[in-house]
Amino acid sequence: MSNAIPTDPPLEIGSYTFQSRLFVGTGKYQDLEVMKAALEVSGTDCVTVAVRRLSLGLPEGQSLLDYLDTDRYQLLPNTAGCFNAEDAIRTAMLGREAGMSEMVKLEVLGDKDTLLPDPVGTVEAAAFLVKEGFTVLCYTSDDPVIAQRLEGLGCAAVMPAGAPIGSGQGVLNPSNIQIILQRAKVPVLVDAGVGCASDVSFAMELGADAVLLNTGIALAQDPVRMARAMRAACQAGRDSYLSGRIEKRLYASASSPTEGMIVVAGE
Amino acid sequence: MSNAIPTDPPLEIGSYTFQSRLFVGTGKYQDLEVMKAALEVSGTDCVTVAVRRLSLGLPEGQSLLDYLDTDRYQLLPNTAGCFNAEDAIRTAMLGREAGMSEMVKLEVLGDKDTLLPDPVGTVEAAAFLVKEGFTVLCYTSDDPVIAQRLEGLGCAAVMPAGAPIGSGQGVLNPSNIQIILQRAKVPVLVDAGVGCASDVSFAMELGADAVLLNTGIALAQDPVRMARAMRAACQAGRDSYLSGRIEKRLYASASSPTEGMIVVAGE
Amino acid sequence: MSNAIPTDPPLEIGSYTFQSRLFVGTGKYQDLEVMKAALEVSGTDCVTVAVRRLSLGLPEGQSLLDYLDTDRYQLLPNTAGCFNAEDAIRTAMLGREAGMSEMVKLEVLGDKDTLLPDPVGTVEAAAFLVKEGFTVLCYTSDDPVIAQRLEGLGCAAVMPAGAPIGSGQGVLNPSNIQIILQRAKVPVLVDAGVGCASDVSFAMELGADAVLLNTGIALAQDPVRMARAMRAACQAGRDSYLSGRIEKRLYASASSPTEGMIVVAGE
Amino acid sequence: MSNAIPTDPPLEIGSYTFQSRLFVGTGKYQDLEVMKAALEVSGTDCVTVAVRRLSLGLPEGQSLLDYLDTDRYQLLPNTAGCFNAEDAIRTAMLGREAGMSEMVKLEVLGDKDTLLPDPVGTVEAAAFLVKEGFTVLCYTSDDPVIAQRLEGLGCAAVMPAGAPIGSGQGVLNPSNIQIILQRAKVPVLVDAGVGCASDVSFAMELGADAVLLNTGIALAQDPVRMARAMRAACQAGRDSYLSGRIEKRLYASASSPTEGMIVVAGE
Amino acid sequence: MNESNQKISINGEPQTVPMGITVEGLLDHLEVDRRHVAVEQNRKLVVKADYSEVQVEAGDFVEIVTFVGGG
Amino acid sequence: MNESNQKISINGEPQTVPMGITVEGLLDHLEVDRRHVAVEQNRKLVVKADYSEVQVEAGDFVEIVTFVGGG
Amino acid sequence: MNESNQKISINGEPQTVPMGITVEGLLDHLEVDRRHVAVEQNRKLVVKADYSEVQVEAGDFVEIVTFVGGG
Amino acid sequence: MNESNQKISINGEPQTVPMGITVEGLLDHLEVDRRHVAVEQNRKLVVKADYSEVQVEAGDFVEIVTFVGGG
Repeated sequence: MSNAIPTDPPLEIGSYTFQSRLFVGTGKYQDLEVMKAALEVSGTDCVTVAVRRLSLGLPEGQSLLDYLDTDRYQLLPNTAGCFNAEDAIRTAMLGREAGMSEMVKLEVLGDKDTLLPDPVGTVEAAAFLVKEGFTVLCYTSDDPVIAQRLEGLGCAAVMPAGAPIGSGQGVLNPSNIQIILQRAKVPVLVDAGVGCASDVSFAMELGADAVLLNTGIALAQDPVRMARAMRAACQAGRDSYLSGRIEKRLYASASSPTEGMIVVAGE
Repeated sequence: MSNAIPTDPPLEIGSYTFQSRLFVGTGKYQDLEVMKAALEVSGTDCVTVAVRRLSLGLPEGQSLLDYLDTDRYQLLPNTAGCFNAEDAIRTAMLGREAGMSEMVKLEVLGDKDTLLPDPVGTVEAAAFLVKEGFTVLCYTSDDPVIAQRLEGLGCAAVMPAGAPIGSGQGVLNPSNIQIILQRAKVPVLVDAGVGCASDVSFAMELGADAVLLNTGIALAQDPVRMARAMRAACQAGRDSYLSGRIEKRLYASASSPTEGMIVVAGE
Repeated sequence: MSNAIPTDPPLEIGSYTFQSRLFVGTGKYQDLEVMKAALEVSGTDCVTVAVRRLSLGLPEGQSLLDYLDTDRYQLLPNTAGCFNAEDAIRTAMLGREAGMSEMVKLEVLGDKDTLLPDPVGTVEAAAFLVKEGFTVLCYTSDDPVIAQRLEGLGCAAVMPAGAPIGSGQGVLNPSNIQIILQRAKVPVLVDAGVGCASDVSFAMELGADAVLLNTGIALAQDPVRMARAMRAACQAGRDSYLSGRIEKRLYASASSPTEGMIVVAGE
Repeated sequence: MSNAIPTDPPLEIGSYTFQSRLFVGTGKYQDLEVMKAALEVSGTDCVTVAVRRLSLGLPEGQSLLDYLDTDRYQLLPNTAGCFNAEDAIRTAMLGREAGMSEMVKLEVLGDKDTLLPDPVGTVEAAAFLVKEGFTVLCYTSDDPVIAQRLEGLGCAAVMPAGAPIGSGQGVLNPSNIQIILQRAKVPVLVDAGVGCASDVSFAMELGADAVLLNTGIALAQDPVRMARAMRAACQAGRDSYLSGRIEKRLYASASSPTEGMIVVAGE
Repeated sequence: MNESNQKISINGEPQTVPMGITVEGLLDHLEVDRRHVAVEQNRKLVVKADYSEVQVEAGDFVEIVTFVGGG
Repeated sequence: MNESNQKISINGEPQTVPMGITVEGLLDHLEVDRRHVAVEQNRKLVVKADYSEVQVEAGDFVEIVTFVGGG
Repeated sequence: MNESNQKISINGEPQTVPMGITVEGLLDHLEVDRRHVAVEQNRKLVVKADYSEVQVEAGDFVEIVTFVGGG
Repeated sequence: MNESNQKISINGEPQTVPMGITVEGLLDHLEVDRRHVAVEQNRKLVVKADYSEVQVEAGDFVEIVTFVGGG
């Protein structure tokens, strides 16, 4: 039937395919039960994880992996906490070995206060990892120049920050995100800074291919409900983007017909 | 289980109860088939309709009511197009008789360019209709003074405009909506001006009890998909509001642990 | 010479003429010396004053009027603190008698929390005072419907609030102010809510004929410097409005020539 | 007297001192007479110039320098149009020789559509030029990481873009500018993207030490008046910043006293 | 015009209807689908219960309204 | 109270003033600076031209206002 | 320390392990769950296929990492 | 071409100038206003102090720049 909604093709990043356009982090949850429930409700296909030293002697069943259904979720190891290319590369190599997947979320950070990326180190590490065969999803600032360079280096996806990690400010500079989107040929994920559902919908309406978030869910007072909010917001934003919204206008446009009024009756 | 999401009680307006917090208009669709599909997909329980002279001689099966399942949708007759209290009252009386329900969406408009409400006429008509036993859902500007007055007169719900009808600008003055919400004891619906999913989520995150929209769906390029967007956005915004979002901060807050890094290894 | 800046004609409100487009209130200063200095620095021609019971027995030289050069400033008595038309009318009549001028800043307030105007009472009092021969400068919300009505009643100027009095939020709804300006034939002054210089410049750039403010200066940490800021901001905004600003564009436009570069040299 | 406004010390960049905090470009004017008049009215002490091949055979009296009073204005040669460090360094060296001053506005651009800086090339060129003894005023994006790095390399001033050059969008990401300002120990100039007076005031209110602009004046319909606007806006924003503005609040705060009302009289 | 007919206005248009006709009869005469319809006679609402009793008289202004799409 | 005095309310406060006093006299009696002052008697404005004719009577509610700082 | 033992660093902590032990043996010795684990020896990644061949030597810096929650 | 002349590039354009000419001489030859001018010879800056000593040679790429309007 003509009113059927066309199917939205899945998101492809390198050779990986995702039904959900919400990528979710696994950090900062009050406990792993809550995390597990939130991830399920979020509908995500892909979760980020950090690479850290094994805690020797941790009792069985208490680790992150005991709570992650790896058949269900694609693991996306990150290089969080790395402040130069070398550390990020080492971490990415370890993550690939541990995760048995080529995907990496590359982060080379500039400083501890902003956790914004260091463009110089990011470019260096991205070039290396691409050559090493990684599928690099690259965290970057909202700088259109660097986004384009990272794409040129062969990154599978560029992931500009909406705002600093965990800051909950939403998309601070929609103009930059728009420019990135208009010029990118690889998927663009808005990563970081998202605090609430409307932030996610807004990012998707700009045309982002997906949104990656963590703190917005994990530190909400009710993370599981917020996960549900984010799932719906992501779908809503995607549909809204694809639907061709009305133009904004300063003045009004009546919803009800102006003919057939009784109010001229009897005159 | 502790991670179950608490149930959100349905919205009550006067003696009416609604599961969906999205109210949808029936005007401006390219055809009634599209409208029917959009309403279904929107998940709404309540649709607005205008009261107009019967077109004598219209062939059977071609009227709005042939496309509206009145068992499924509560009809909410409006007084759209009325520019003074007297006309609005007449229209409301006719609507009640035609609709066999006490609910009315009262609009007394100020002028044709903005379609913003006339506060003086609105107050006058609201007072009359409340006394006549109507359940008045009153369209109003975002003026907190008038919103409070309308509540004091006995309106069952106040419905401030986010922006002029059909303008698609979203919630232009969140401060005013916040003040209205903080002081209201009756449901507050953001009515008019909403253009896209994030507008709806944003309104619900402010704490609005529901959103009423028409043009945003009806004139989107794909109204049915936009209806789906708006449904999800409404749920997302509601959940986001109820979840207790993270605070906004200027600086970052790491998502991944800062301990257990390999990068101090070997030093 | 062709590059001379055309003279901006003075602002006319009723039969009154003002060189400065900044109107300044006299309330809330820490002391009257500071107020006097701030008013001088502000360059204003017109100051608002409140009408209050005379404090019998106040020592000479300690009253507001001992610090106001009434040859320099046009006094604009207000009806602040009045919550209905009757009180506002009484206050306006007393103010006229005390001030020996026909100008009144009419305020009929809706409630004490928002100090936003009551449209119904405002319309009633404005109609009365216009008939009584007053030059009514009418404080109103940013509602374009009421602004137009007040003009229709004969108000000499309409003065929409940018934000609640003393809130320092700036112009919360520029769309409404724009609509008011596009339709008004009398001067429009943005009155209330202005907190800093850029708020004033922004209001003037929208096309406001003047800005009226009080708290933004009086409660700044350095009121005299802030008065200087506001004066310059008002002139800056007016000039900016009259200069025909560049259009906004998403992408860049080079400031330096693209020809004559050395960087193709030697190739 | 206690109400005197404290003097604002002049801006110091390296060993250079400026009374005006407005830096103005010399490009894009319709003719050099207009430019000359605009610069005078702007009150600037420092103007940017581009380094380009001499047009052999240009009649005397027709060049930029015939219209620039170099006793009045400090010339700030830029490296506009350079897309890599090497070209920018060559251009800077030529500019120093031509200008007989150590100051350079370093730009290493990323691409022609955005004219946003290339962080990698910028860092490389800045390091070199600082070592060569230049006083480097470095154009950069609003990325706090790069701004801090440039300061660390010895740049005399960092100059984040408010928005792409010539785009007139104003300060798109005030959060980033705030972070840059809070961490910088050298002067921070907002450079590029400014379209109108309120943009300038806003940037200065964030705490910027100065604003550099060109297109906003040069392509305004009346460049000379806009120059006057920008001068006043810069002073207004600076004063507003230094004055300690009132806090923003959602609700109102009365300007007129609540005591001494007549309206309780006779009760 | 037949002597047993009268002129009235229906929804702003002149119409000729039989003398003595009730609202009920008028709606039948016009073949109006009664779902979600309301009737005014000279600006006064006629409730459904009264349709069979209220007579339409010459010169009456009758409004017959229903619901159409609106927001 | 002296028999030649009367009680009135001035600005909401009870006051005792001479019988037969005019508004003019009252302002003198109170040593009021007349710049920018206005007077109401029982909610009715007394214009300056009438000060010397209008008499204050027992029980009157008199308001004497001036300008104070306001926005 | 028994002569058949050697000192190495594991995840930054000094540890004593048998001489001649392989990475495979080390992971057994430490009772490490091998799911999603990776190993570095002196900053050089040891791939799983090499676990049974690579020997740990005295003074080695060994890193054994896994996944934890992160964003 | 006269034997005492040589071909060079000035600002990207081929030019013929006398053999043995210095930068100083070249600027005179071109009637260049020296205010705010700078010269490169084969991508190497020639400072003002050297104008009278540095000789222009056949095939040289010479750049002579000045300031123009820019932002």
